[in-house]
Amino acid sequence: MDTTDGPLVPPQHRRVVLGFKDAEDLEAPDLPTESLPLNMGPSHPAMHGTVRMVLEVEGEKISSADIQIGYLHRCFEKESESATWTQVFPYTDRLNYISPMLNNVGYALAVEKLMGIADDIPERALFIRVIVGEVSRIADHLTCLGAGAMELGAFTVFLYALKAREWLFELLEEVCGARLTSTYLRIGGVHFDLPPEFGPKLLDILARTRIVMSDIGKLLERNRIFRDRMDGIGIITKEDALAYGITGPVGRSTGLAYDVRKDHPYLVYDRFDFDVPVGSVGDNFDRYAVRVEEVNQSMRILEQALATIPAGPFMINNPRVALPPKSETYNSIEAMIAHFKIIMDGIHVPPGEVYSYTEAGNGELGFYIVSDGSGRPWKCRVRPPCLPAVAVLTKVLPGLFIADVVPTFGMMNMIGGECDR
Amino acid sequence: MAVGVKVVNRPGSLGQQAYLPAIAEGLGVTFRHFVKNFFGNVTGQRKKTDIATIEYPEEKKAYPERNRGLHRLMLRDDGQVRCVACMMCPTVCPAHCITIVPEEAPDGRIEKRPMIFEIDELRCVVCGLCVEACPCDAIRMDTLDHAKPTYRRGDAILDKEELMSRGVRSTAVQGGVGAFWREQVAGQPQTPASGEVVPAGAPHGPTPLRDHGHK
Amino acid sequence: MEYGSLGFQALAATIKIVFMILGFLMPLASILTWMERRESAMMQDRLGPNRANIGPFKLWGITHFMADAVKFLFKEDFIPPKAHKFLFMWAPIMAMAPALIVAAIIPFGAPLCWGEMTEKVGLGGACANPVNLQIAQLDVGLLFYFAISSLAVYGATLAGWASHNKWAMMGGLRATSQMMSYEVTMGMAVLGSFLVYGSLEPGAIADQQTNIINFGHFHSSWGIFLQPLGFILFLTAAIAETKRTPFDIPEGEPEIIGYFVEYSGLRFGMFFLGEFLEIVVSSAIMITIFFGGWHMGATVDGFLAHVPNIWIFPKSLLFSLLTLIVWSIKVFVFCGFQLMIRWSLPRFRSDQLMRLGWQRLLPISICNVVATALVVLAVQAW
Amino acid sequence: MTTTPITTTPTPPSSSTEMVTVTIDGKTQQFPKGTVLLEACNQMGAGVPFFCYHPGLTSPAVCRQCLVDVKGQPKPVPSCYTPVADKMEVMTKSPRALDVRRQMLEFTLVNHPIDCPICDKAGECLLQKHYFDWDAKLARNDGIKIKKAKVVDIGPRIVLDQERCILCTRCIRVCDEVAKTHQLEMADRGDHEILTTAPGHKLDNPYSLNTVDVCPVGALTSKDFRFEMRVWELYTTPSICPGCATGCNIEVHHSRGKIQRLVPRQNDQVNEHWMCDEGRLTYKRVHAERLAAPMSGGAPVDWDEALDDAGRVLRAALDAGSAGVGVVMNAQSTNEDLYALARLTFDHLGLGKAYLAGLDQGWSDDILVSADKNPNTAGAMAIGAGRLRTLLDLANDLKSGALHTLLVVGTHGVIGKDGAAGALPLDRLTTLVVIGTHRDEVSAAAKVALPLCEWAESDGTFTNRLGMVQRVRAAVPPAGDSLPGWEILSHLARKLGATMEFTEAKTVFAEAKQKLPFMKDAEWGRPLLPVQLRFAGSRG
Repeated sequence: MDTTDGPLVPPQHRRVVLGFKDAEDLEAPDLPTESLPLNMGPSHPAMHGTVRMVLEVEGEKISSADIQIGYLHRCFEKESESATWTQVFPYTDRLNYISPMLNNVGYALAVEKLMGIADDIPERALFIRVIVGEVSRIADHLTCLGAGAMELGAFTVFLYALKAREWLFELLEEVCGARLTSTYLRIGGVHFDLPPEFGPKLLDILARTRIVMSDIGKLLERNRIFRDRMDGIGIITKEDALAYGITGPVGRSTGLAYDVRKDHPYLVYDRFDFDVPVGSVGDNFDRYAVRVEEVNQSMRILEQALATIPAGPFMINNPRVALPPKSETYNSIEAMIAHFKIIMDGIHVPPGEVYSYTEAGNGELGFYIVSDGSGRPWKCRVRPPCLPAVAVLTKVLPGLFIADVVPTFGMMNMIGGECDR
Repeated sequence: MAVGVKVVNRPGSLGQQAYLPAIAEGLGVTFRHFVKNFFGNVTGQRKKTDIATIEYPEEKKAYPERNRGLHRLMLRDDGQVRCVACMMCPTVCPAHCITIVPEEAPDGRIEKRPMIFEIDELRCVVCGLCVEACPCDAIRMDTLDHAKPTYRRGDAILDKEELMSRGVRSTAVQGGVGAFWREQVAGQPQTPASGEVVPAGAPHGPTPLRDHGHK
Repeated sequence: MEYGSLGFQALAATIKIVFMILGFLMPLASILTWMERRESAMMQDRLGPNRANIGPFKLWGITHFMADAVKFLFKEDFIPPKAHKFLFMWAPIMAMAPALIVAAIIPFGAPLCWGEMTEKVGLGGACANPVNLQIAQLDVGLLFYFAISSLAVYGATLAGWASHNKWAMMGGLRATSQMMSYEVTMGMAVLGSFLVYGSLEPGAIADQQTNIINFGHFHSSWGIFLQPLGFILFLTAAIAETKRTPFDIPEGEPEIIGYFVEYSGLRFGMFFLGEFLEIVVSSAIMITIFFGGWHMGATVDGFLAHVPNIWIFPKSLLFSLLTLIVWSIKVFVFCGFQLMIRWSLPRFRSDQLMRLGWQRLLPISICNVVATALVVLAVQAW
Repeated sequence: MTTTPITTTPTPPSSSTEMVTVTIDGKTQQFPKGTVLLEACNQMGAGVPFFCYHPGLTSPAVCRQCLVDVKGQPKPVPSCYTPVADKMEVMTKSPRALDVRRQMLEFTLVNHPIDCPICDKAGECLLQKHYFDWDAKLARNDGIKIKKAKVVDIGPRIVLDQERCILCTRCIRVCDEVAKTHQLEMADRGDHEILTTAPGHKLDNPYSLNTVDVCPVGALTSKDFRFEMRVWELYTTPSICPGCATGCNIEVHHSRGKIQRLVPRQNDQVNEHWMCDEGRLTYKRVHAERLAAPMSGGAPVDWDEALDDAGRVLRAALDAGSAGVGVVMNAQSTNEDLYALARLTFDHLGLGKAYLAGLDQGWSDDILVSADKNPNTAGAMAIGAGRLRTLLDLANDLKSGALHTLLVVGTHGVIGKDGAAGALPLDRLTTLVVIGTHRDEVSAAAKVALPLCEWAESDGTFTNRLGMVQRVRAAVPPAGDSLPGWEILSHLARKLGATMEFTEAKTVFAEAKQKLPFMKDAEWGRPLLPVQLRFAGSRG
């Protein structure tokens, strides 16, 4: 490789694909170019979730990037401080609004850990949480893959992915009553049992989703145009991933085999056979491929979970946590009192603090919760999994083209609701 | 069980370098969909196609049974509102969209009832916590309908009469019936008493008993 | 009116222009705007727009383009305050006009046998007084096409520059470089065909392709078989010229939105329609060079030539109409094919596009020309 | 919160009393001899439940909810009735104690109606609290509950629900021991036992609403508060009752800027656990007929204009002759407002004519109610330091024409309840400037009327009849544009060429504390945010 490229392009961003040199090698290095400040977003087609990128470009090449988040700040953490522990669930739905179930799971586990009732949750509830969580994960990845492809012009892939996502959402609607804003989990279990015929329906949907995934693969995976846009673009090194705290598919694409489900198993993930996909290069294609493979692995988990889900209760048998059955509430003063106490004063969470973390669609979703024993969170801090991935863009983008912002940002899968909270 | 680590595949070949084979493969996929959908659509056999969208106003997807939709207020046997203005729902509502002003009912049997019961459907986040919190089976979201768009914001605030107009008589056995209610609950009819007018599509009977599956 | 007189030619040309623009190009381009959405919908498992109707006549929503037109007409025509007003208004016209102009050289049916309409059909133009169904029979032929269509770049460039918007500017620059680059390949791609057919005139090129494929007289086969590589190159370059996916770099909706980002209403509609006009025209050119124009092989042509005189329609006119229909169907199918490509592929990056154009397509097209030249030389020598 | 006695105070239990050593749940602690075991347990954090026990009342030990195991005793003992003894070993959470308490609770609940949705007590109900804390088991029976009378009107301010009553007799003891009248009784036996009024009586004593406070369930509810609000949604702010010179410590319960009720707050030196019914209704005036916007010449104007006008007319009056300018202070005002007014009147303007207004004298008893219906007469007198004259003097000065200009700060009682309009001939004045809370005759007659915060809307202190300086806290936002008195007076002082650099009530208080001997031991207290009752733990 020649040495004429300027200092703007760090070596790791240069690439050689089957002998063809990258464009920067072909450019005359000495031509003076006036740099142009360019505001990409917050209202821009590729900036899903409203983020603003202040780019300094020379021609089409980015020389510096400043990523400014906060355009979707909705005071989740502050809002939580004036809500009972149960009332926070609807707020968590709106963190990563593609996979609200996973947020529900993360929050519920955090509160249960703080209450020390994690071991009392019935098996069936744990399995249900795994199942709805993995369904949401597939939906999340489908959205990311589809949107990423759409932003590269492959609109058809987007609609195929969304079609499959819709099946999953409709299935979730049958479970919890809403496609997106699920509010399905409760502290101590889940709100409803799985509906009848859930298993066969899910298996049918998984089979159809596999066809969709194969169609998407045929449209993209070997397509030179797509590969050129993804291969070697936006490379994140393993060291950077560690330094920035990047987890999830983005972190795994760098070869970092960290998955909370594997390294710190929660719920019943230690009972399933599945692989954690990792990438080898850390570029956009690895992120794409890791997500595709995770969809497959989630399907494996789902099949195992459906096969082994036990019968039984789906809510904890603790009258100070679970609302009593409606028939009891209507007809006995004891249950009525319990019902009132849980709703007006909130579930009693003993004073203390806890950090609980789960694997959400974008990586490690952490909840740092402090309780002062008053019936509502004293502090409910979220570690948004996509924030580090967005942060690293400042380092990744310089040297790339404006057009590369789109797939790189798309594969980071920033979700404004989660990133800005 | 085993959790493995798998390095993802990066398919690459000479054919890929030449653009055309993969493009042809992709075109094949879209063409297959096109042919299937086109002929299915032309011959009117949409069921056999992959088409995922529907012609909305004429054709509607049925919401699942648990769908959380527009609110309604259930009625007593005498047609009065079942709500006793206990304020559980405004308390639990994370969006503060329910406004209730209670009043003393002239009928000493109920004592308390809502004078004003308003739900601002624009504020509502459709979380369903109000239904869960209702100790009287008074508020429900099982209309299998959604909040209608309005021209003015004020029109999205549903008042008591409107909420009651969607309601049906709840047959849930409730406090005050007293003796041996457990037997009554067990033998409760899941369909309304004959002759009762139930709007088409509206589910009836008591709220599904959330017994958590405990035996 | 006497055949061949100036008045006759003027009248014939006027009728042909009116037919071509109002009877064919505009309706087809308009319908393509609907078809693109419907076809992409079918590819994408959607229903697509099917609701536009005139009273009870719904016709799968085919009147959608009218709804579009009404919408464009009534939308606010916004001109950015700092835009260059004149160029801003001029650019959409510059984008649309070339496509209409180049349609002049396209032969769209068998010639009429003026004076012997009831006796002869214009198969191969073997008449005493043929009236070619081609607006202008120019000797420079396809060079006219290249000359005029390269003007279309001004539309995009001026739009980008006049909008006073960084994104539009980038779009304009991208459009300029892209269209300039691919014109070279485009010209090189058909050079082989010129060698094979020995003519630049589209009508003449089409008339030589009397057979779909004929191994006996291989040179009378469709151009696709004589110049397969040339066709692929031309198709690629033609799509690049129309600035559609995978070559929609100047637009690139999620990246820079494109040179028409500031346009709205009817002006945007002109860009929009211009794009579809370009599809129609480039399809027609491709049909003419590579798919025999209005010819459908000797068998079909011969069969069609047996039309009788029906009522007041002479057989020559009927035959021309039938060939016109054949040609229309071919154009339509090709348009559909281009739409299908657009909805299946992702988009290049600007530098990759340039590399493809200059480093891949141009060398290949030169090789194609050289190889064709050698073969033609060898055949002639033999 | 400060309670600084100047005069006599009840002697607190001195530390010299004999101590006994008690072991409760394994922890040993010393208590003064005679301490009730229940108090001792709960001081140790055992949280022993109780219904019938009330620290301000005698203990009949009827509810059996506070049973604890005492080593050496054959049966669990009611801790509310047992004094601590030396070397006592108490197990509040032994299986037997827990079990008997749970059984007693179950008995209590057997006939309790399923009334939480319509019961005003829900949210601060001891029955709810104890059941949820100590039992939380589902019902074991579904039999017929005994029916009793539901809405029984037993007095002008109280409604009784006999079904909800758990027969703890707290209310009977409140009447007997606090109000010193016997108006409530138990009747019948067994599960048909009910609470009822004594023959020939209504529950109409002036302390009757205390029965609602002490009722552990919703058997007795206040007609005034009935169905107005759910208690768990209320916010609470500690304050002082403005009803009379006693200065009962209260909690202001309010929601969405509106006061819903006043309840007593324990202060053993003033009101113990109680307050009178009359005092509870003083909140009504905060939301009635308020002067919401500054008025100048009878028309609402904005503050700047109103202050300009007020400054101009007062300046003109002062220039015309400051001997004819008078100031009316009010015993309803806080010490801070009075101090600021005194500074302006005496120090800056050097006026000689100051009068003290206030509500008329009323009835009194030797329990809590004082005849002086103003909360801050003592403070006003101390701040006035002998320079204040009476309303009678004011009337005479007006009639004699000695006054041509009057500045009234606080209009309560300026025109007495029975006073005819002619008693105070305000029409003799050329200039009347009023800083007042309500739309009344005085503010209507004013050239410039400036809206003043009511007691529940501003921070400050009241000095009660014992000389205790007690803190009043702003609970609800001011009505309309009204401002605290010290702030209005600061602005007005600036218009009149004087400077009073007061930025918040606390700075007024700090200066007054330095200048005024009676306030020297007073404390301002910590800033408090209102707490919603649902998150404040059940009041019970």
